[in-house]
Amino acid sequence: MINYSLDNFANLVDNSNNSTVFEVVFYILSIFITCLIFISIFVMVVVYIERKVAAAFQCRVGPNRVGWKGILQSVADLLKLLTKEKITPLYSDKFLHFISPMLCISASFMTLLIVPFSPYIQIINIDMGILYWSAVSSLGILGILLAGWSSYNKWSLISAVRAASQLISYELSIILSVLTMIIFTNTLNIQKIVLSQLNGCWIWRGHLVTLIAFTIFFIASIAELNKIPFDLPEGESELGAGFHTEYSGMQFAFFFLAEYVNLFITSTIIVILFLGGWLPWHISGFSIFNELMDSIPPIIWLLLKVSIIIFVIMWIRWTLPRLRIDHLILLEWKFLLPTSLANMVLASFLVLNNLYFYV
Amino acid sequence: MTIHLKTLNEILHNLDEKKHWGTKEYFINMGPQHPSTHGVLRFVLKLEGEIIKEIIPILGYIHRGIEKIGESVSYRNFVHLTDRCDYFSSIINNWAVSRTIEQALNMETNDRIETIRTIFAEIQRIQSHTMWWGVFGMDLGAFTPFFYGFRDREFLTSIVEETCGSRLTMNYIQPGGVLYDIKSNFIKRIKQYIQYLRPRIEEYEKLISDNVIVQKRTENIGILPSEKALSFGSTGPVLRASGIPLDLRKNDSYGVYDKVKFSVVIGTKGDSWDRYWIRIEEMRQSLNIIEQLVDNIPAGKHMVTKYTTKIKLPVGYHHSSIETARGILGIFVASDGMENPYRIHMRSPNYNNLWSITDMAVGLKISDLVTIVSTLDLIIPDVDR
Amino acid sequence: MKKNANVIVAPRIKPETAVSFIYKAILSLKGGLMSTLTYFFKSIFVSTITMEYPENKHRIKIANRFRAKLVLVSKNLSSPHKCTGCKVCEKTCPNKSIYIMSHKGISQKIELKNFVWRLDACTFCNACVIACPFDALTFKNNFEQAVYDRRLLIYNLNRYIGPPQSYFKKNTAKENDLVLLKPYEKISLQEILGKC
Amino acid sequence: MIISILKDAIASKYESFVMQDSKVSIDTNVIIKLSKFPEFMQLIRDDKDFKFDILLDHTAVDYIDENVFHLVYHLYSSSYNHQVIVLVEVPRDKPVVSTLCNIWRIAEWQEREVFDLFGILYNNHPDLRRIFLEDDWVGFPLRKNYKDNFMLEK
Repeated sequence: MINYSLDNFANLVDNSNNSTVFEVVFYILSIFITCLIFISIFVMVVVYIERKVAAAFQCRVGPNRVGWKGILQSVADLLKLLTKEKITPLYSDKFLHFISPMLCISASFMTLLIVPFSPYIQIINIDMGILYWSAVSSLGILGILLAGWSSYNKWSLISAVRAASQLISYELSIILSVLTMIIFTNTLNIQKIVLSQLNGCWIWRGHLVTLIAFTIFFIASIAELNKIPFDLPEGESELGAGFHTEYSGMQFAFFFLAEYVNLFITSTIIVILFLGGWLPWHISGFSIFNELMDSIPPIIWLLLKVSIIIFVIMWIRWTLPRLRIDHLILLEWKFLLPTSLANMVLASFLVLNNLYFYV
Repeated sequence: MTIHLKTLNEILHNLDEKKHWGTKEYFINMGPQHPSTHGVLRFVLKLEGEIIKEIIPILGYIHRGIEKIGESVSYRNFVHLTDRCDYFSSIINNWAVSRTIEQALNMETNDRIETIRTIFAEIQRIQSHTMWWGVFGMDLGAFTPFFYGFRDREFLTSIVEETCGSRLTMNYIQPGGVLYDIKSNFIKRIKQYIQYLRPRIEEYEKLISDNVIVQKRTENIGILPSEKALSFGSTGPVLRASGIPLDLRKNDSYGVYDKVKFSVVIGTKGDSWDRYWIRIEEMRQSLNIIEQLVDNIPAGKHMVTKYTTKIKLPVGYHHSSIETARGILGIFVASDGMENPYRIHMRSPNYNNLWSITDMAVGLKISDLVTIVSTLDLIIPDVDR
Repeated sequence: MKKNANVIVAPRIKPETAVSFIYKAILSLKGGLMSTLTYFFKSIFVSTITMEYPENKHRIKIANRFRAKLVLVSKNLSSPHKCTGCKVCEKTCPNKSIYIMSHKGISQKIELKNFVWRLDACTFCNACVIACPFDALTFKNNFEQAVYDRRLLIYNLNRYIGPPQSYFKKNTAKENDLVLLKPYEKISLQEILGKC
Repeated sequence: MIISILKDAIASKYESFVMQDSKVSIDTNVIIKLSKFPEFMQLIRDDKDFKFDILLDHTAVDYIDENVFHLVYHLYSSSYNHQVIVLVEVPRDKPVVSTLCNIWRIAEWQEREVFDLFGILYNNHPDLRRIFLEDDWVGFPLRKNYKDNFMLEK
């Protein structure tokens, strides 16, 4: 068994008591630029894959004109969005209209800070990482609400109100199922949550309780991401394009970017809480197999698990129809919330009596 | 005598402006460029939050004056104009005009012509319903059914193209016959298609009908009781969903519909679910009809008159109606004995089905309005003509 | 008629208890997800249903009867066409997209001078082809007729006279444009007969 | 065929309503006197022998030489599956009839269409507006003497 240490490079900040201002600024800038590059590459790849996956579900070919098999399609799209004119509606609230895409994108960028790609690659390892994630990710709602409010478009306004009611209610079940998992892991630190699963993922070890928590978390996170079947704020056949109807060019791209960054981060959190994060897959007893698995770098493991989650989200997205707004609220308040509360009680009962698997 | 000629503006400024506190009703434009009004139909909705208080349909964005054009073209040439009305059942529209003319002239066609016409009318019904199924899925937010529906329509379109020479506006059924005889491999291909579509319909059921989200969104949404449906002049699947088995294929039995076995599908409650399920079942019934007919198409000519013969209807009123994929299409001709109709009028099923929405959708949400519009299956060029 | 009308009644959704509803919901969602997944693997490993248009130009199958371009049928290889200029098609055309100019020829018979066909007004209703008493007209199925100027859609079927003079006055014709304007090939009877 | 039998049946039952002499010579339909028109429609809908419960169609024909409009009402019975065309003659200079909105709801919009294209006015109609054309359109296109600048000559 490998002992993973928690000395990641982010700890440099804590050690640099005698570093100059220049060094700190350089450090922050380098983090920002790395994040930006990672995100833009990641989003381009995911958008390409999503379009290909959607095409496969619909018996189509998908993008295949720009580059080999269309792999440069996302680059072309990005260039198009960059060069497009920024249009502000005449009677809109100019300041809020300008600021709301930024709010969305910055909220999702800030959550990127705590994502552990491997034991050594993490920007900041704060002790209450998971709490930080849930606090910051819900800031994005503000951006959506303001975008709909400031657009001077009634459809956008309906969309914004829908978004607010949907996101705020589904935030509850997300936090409750995170709390359920914290009862098991006994820590808020994300690296420690991962390391607590060295002997097996929580989804196996926690009986039915973690399975229920996983399902609730999964459903609620699809709702948080505004994907079908919970894409009411964007509801194409009802509201046109929803809160980003009146946005074009880079401002629209910000919303788009934020959506995909959120997709990545939420699936990462699912992987970390339930599927063992960057830990390799082991079968007890097969030492050769386990060594082989250990030789694959942790970042590959994480991205692999995340991509499976993202594929399932896409699969659901391209199959199911949309819920109605009252069914959506009903599902949360009458079904998911009571279940997750009961689940939490059950989890604490399990943990107090040490009833989960140790392997 | 009291006649008030209002304008739309007067209606829109009729809001209760005194209310300052609390929630306020507001008007919103749904359309003409809205993804789920299926064309250039415009609804002005009076909303309270998301709940519809009043709904005012506004038409005329694609009004081409086909009835006025019809007064200046010959009877034969009017046939191809009907292609442009309800473009998803264009062959059935052609048949309606041809039937009116043949009735007025007491022209007798042979069995081959009638059989071919019936087969193609049923093909059009399947085309229309598969397409509708895809669009219904899209309106509810599932994108994938749209492509499946289009795929199944496309296979049939290529079969039709081989015989009719066109994909959408066929101009196939003519007064006194059909434009071409059927292609030699038509029977083989249509049999293949029947084999192909049967499992696909099961798949449709799996993907959409069995889906719990769809069931929740269609059940008890947009209820149209039978008395209201009759009063609103709805026909076709919309009326049948309310429990009235009015199907001109049975009741009037034109073509060779009296020689084939098929069932009329009716609903019980008249909600969106009934309207949905009726169309799914009608696809199966249409397949049955085609299957019974395609093996024994009698021999004969495909056109009993010369195409170039000028048509002059006797003086008087001539009328006939036909069951399209969406309801009863009536053609009314007032003739003065000349080559052109003195007045020609189309009783379009979509125009008459549309208006029940002003009663059905009140008190429901925008999402429900989308469902209802989708289950009414409106073709806007046919509404406006 | 109404007596033997057998009727199928649409089924209603059965009312469910909460537990059986959840069970049914999960089953139904699973059914839908599985049916799309089969298509996912089918289109990855077997084939998709869509075609890539300009690449499949040579393989694409268009029905022989497909109506796209009106042409005059030639009698034999030497003579240009069978049209006698009788104007039946012009009268039959519902949109007045055919305009025929005829004149008296050398043998004192009426001959066709110009057969003008306006593709921009044509609805491909096939009335002219059926009405023609000499079988001089037919529709070819080459559907790729997009041009950059609407005026180029006015064809002269019996002999190519080029676009109207005003086209050249307004646009300084480039080399590429002139390639687009070159006369299309004459159609022999054999070619058409071979296709039918 | 059904129409002609029905016509005789209706004509014998509602003798006082049916007008046999018309300015336009049409022989296959029931022509109703204008003064008794809405009552007749109500009666024929509720009559147990006929039960015309659907107003399938309503349109008009402009006979400019005879100076009349013919209003055409197409009735259908869903229980007996028979249909009849009822004609109402309206003078061209004063084209006013009463509405059928209270009897069939669909009449409201079918009458709006006829108003839009023929300029026939309906008494007590709840919402008489143009339906296809703009509110400020001049003239009624399906009248035979209608002319505007965009019309092509035949």
